[in-house]
Amino acid sequence: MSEVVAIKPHEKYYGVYVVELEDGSMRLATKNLVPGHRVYGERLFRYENVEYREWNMYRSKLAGALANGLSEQPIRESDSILYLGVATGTTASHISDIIGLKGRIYGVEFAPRVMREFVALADVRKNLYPILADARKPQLYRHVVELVDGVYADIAQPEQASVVADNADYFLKHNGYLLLAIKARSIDVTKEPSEVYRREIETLKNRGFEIVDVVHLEPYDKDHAMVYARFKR
Amino acid sequence: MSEVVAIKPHEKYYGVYVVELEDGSMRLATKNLVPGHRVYGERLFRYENVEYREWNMYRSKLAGALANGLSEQPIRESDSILYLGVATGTTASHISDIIGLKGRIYGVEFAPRVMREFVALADVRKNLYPILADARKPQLYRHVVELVDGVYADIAQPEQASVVADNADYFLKHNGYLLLAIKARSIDVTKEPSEVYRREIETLKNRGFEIVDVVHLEPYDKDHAMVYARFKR
Amino acid sequence: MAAVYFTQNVLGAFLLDEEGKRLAESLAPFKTNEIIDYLIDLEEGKVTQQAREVLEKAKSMGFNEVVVETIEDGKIASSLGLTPRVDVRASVISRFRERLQDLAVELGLCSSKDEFYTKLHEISLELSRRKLRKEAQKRDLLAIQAIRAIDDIDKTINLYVSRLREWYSIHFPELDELVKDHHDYARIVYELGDRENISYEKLKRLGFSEELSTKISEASRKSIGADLSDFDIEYIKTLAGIILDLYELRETLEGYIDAVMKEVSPNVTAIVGSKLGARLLSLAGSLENLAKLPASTIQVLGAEKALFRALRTGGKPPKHGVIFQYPAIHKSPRWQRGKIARALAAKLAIAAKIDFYTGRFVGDKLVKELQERIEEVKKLYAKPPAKK
Amino acid sequence: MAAVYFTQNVLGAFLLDEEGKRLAESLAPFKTNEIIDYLIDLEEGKVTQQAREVLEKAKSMGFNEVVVETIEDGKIASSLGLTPRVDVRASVISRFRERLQDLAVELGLCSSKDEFYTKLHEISLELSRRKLRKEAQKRDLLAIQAIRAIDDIDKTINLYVSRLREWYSIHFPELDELVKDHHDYARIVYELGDRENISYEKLKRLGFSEELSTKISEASRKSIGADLSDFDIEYIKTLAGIILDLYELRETLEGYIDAVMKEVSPNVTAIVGSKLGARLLSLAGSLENLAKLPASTIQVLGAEKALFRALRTGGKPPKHGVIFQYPAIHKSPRWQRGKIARALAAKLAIAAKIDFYTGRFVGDKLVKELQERIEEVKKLYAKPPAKK
Repeated sequence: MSEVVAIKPHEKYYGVYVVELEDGSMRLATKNLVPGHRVYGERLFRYENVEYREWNMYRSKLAGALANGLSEQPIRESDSILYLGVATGTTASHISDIIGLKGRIYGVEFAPRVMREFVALADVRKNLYPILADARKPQLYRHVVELVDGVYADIAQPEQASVVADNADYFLKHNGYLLLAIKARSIDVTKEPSEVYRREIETLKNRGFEIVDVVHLEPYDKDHAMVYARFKR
Repeated sequence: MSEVVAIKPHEKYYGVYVVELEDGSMRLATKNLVPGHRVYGERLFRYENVEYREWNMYRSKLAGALANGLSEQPIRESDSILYLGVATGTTASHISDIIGLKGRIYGVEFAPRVMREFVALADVRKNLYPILADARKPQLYRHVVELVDGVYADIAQPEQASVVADNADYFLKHNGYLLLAIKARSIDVTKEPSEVYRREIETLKNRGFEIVDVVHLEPYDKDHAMVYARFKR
Repeated sequence: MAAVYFTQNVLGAFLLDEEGKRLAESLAPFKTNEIIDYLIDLEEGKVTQQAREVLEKAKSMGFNEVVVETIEDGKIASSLGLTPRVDVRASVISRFRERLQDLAVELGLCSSKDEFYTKLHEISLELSRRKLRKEAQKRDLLAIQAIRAIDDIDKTINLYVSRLREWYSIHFPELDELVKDHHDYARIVYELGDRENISYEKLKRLGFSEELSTKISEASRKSIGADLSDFDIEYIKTLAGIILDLYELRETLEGYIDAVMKEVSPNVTAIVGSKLGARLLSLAGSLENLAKLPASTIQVLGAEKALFRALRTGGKPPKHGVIFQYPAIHKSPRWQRGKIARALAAKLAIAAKIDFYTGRFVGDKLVKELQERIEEVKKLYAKPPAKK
Repeated sequence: MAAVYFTQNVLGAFLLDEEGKRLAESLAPFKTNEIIDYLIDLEEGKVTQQAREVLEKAKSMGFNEVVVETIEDGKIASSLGLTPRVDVRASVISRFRERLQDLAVELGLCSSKDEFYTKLHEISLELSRRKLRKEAQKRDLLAIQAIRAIDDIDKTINLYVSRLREWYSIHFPELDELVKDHHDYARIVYELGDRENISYEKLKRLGFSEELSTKISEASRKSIGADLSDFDIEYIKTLAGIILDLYELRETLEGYIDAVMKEVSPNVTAIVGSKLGARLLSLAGSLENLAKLPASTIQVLGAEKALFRALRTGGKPPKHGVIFQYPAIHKSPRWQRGKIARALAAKLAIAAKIDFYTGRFVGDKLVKELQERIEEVKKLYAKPPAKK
């Protein structure tokens, strides 16, 4: 394994670090909130007494979106976030690193087989709040979720824009941000990705979102794009 | 670990392959003569039913020289080579891959602690011939070495050019090639590397070598340069 | 008449005016064991006592119509004779939600916002586990296999470390005496290898004390062991490496047992921790078996040999089996142990039954009661009994 | 008078004219055991019989002066009454060196160039090992530790695989019966994990037979085992992973034992292989101990229990200890075994002594003699002895 040459804050993205390796390659990373613990087998780097976790672009769509030049990384320290489709927490763990112990991620996941792993992760990372529920029915978890600064969604369902908007109506602050990974082909296999994006983005606009940026995730992920938007109540 | 995208013969260097990984990075490699066996913990790649071994530029000076654009890679299939200072056989194993089972490497090494490992390697790679001896005394192993196509030398000693020339007198064919890793600072710490190179190269010229190319090995190795020469008897 | 808003959340049921001022409220029981039941009722759309109180109040205040966020809340309102109006984006309610953490402090449910979030975190974990429990298939058996794997690892680590000590002693015999801890020994061999590579600085960097680092590095310089090739050392290091892997696997499995036990048997785990809890399951064979055992049997689980011997010979039966590992037992004076063991076994019997039949979390309460009984034993039997 | 050239190499000593034509030659003994001694003599500058013969011939042919490549050869020439002229770059000799492999065939030492190189490879290995042997410190003890580590691993792999089988059977109980081989079982769990992930194609890709792949994939579809979370499966896979690591370590150590034994005890290794050789060292405690044991004791090494029982009870002593693992013993009919064991033990006693005292390689010879004796036994005692 190549050694670390240097680790610096990313010039453009808040809370993200760039690891320079001896072999000349660069990696994205976040500061590890729980030093010594890996979440999904990612590499750990120590530099000047701080531990960082590699943020793998092939495993996390948000990292892929940043690598592809998303206009901004909107998540800040202490933010509260509603994460729809949190799965085992790969991406959530990096957001957890960024928001720190004063922030919160409400992680919604419907599949028990997957949720189990996220519960174990949340037992260690105190800023993760697991919610075993269906993201299409926000009314069923409205009792435990606060009003949040941002929504992150990665749900492979038809009408994902509507699902996200329904959640935003309940939980997202005015001017709050949305990061939405659209799995284009799972919505309608007969149409070209570009059309699908357009339709979903149309829905978002109709429901109060202002689109800030959209980036495709190739080559890290062939079927997805990341939408970054702001919510106007 | 990133997956292999493609493996192709190097456009410039004989017997060398370029591995393209999913994360966009490139690696040098050679075809593994003994599939399934690692020599120094290097990565193995399978592609189209052939196994390749990563040729690490930080571990092998020859790989470093190629990565830095040496004018030619002179080693050919079936060549016989005298390797002075073969150590545990990291570089020799890749040359062994290139020359194949019809070639031979006479590996000279003086340190028993190191030679032991090379003997174990030679037990598996049938084209490696271990010689536990002092490279400064070629007369002591002249009985077992044939006339060779090339000499590879990586001996950290003063007067390395003379040592190499003494060996060439006994064993190197007319027009045979020399690859010499000069560890500049180990020869004379008080002088600038460039001067040391010049003096050693002068010795080589006086002893019948025509210099073809010299490349520095930075950043892979900070103290060495690789000299490529041809011998005229 | 002005509109009035009805909403429910983790803190309770609330009636708000158009300014967001609270007109009426009925608080939820803000303790882990009870609030989970409350939240499950909410999720299932049941009419909680809290909702009933607040909506009755609304009626008594003369309101006929209430604004709600969801159809579910609407149904509750109409079942109590009010006319609901559903407004998903009701800004009064979303502004109220924004102040949840402040409100928790204001209402005296928590002493600070941080405490509120810590509590909410705990609640979200336990609520998820409760729901997962329904999906769990034979997870008690998984915990049992994992704890047995840990026992297997413990056995073999000893075997491997003895081999490593014998092997590496050819090279550096003095280390065997100097480093008694098996894990430390394996780390030194794996990280440093050749004796010549051992130095005070490197040992310090590995976290050893100044004294030990000095002793080891001095011993390495004066060692009477054989010089070995790097080649030979490499293989000794490989063995040391797999020993370290086994230590790591052991730790990983402990974390796993913790996760499984908190889900499958939260009350037993609350009382004795996940590892001892898993051992009890392992001895009983399953959670179902443990739930069906009387306290007296739980008390001696793992001491079967001693028990059978006592039955055969008519001698004294054992006072405790594996629960001896519970600190309050083995750290107490001998004459208190039997009594504490009986109290612990009694609580464990209750805990196992609740875990198996209902899955509700009442661990806080059980632990508190057990602590009280232990303190009582320590007070009542502070002195050893007079010899007969 | 024209110049005449004298040179020595792995093939022997040669006298050449200016054209490179051979005027005289005396060949080296081209067998591994003897040529090593010859090459060591050359390296040490000793006057070999071959050099003497060729140089005497030169004198008898009337030459007073010979051209040589090295000062060392010059000394030899002058010690035999000739006047040497040293020319390091003598092209006659370097052209002669170029043809070494052809010459080996020409002289009938080898049947082909390939055979020459194979032989030279063998020689270079053995020569290096012989020199390394002098540097070896307690390497016999290292081989002993490595073989004991293999035994430790074998013991624990069984323990771990039993645990793995029990654990994974919660999920896929049918696999336990279908895959009896421990390594295969661990590979399936590690590579495929969840039963739903098991398919005919994937099993085939892992190298299983069509029949077994069909059986396993069908069983996985109909399994009565519990559905488990990926989370749970992950931990079972971790245990399977460490089992595979142990298998790999075992293989690595076998390679290591091979390398060490070939250096430390080449003759014993030539006869019984490196693993059984290491076991003999392990039982004796060291190469020195083994070298000092009489053949009769070597014959029953590892059967101490049976031997002591025989001594105590006056019963029959055992015919063989660990050397029973030697194929020619356990594959032979019962009545031949004692005789083969005695012959083998006798050769091992000699081999161990040579390994310890001289380190010369005479393995080829010992193996040949042993084979002959075994064939003799098989011929002489082809039929079982008549019952008394």
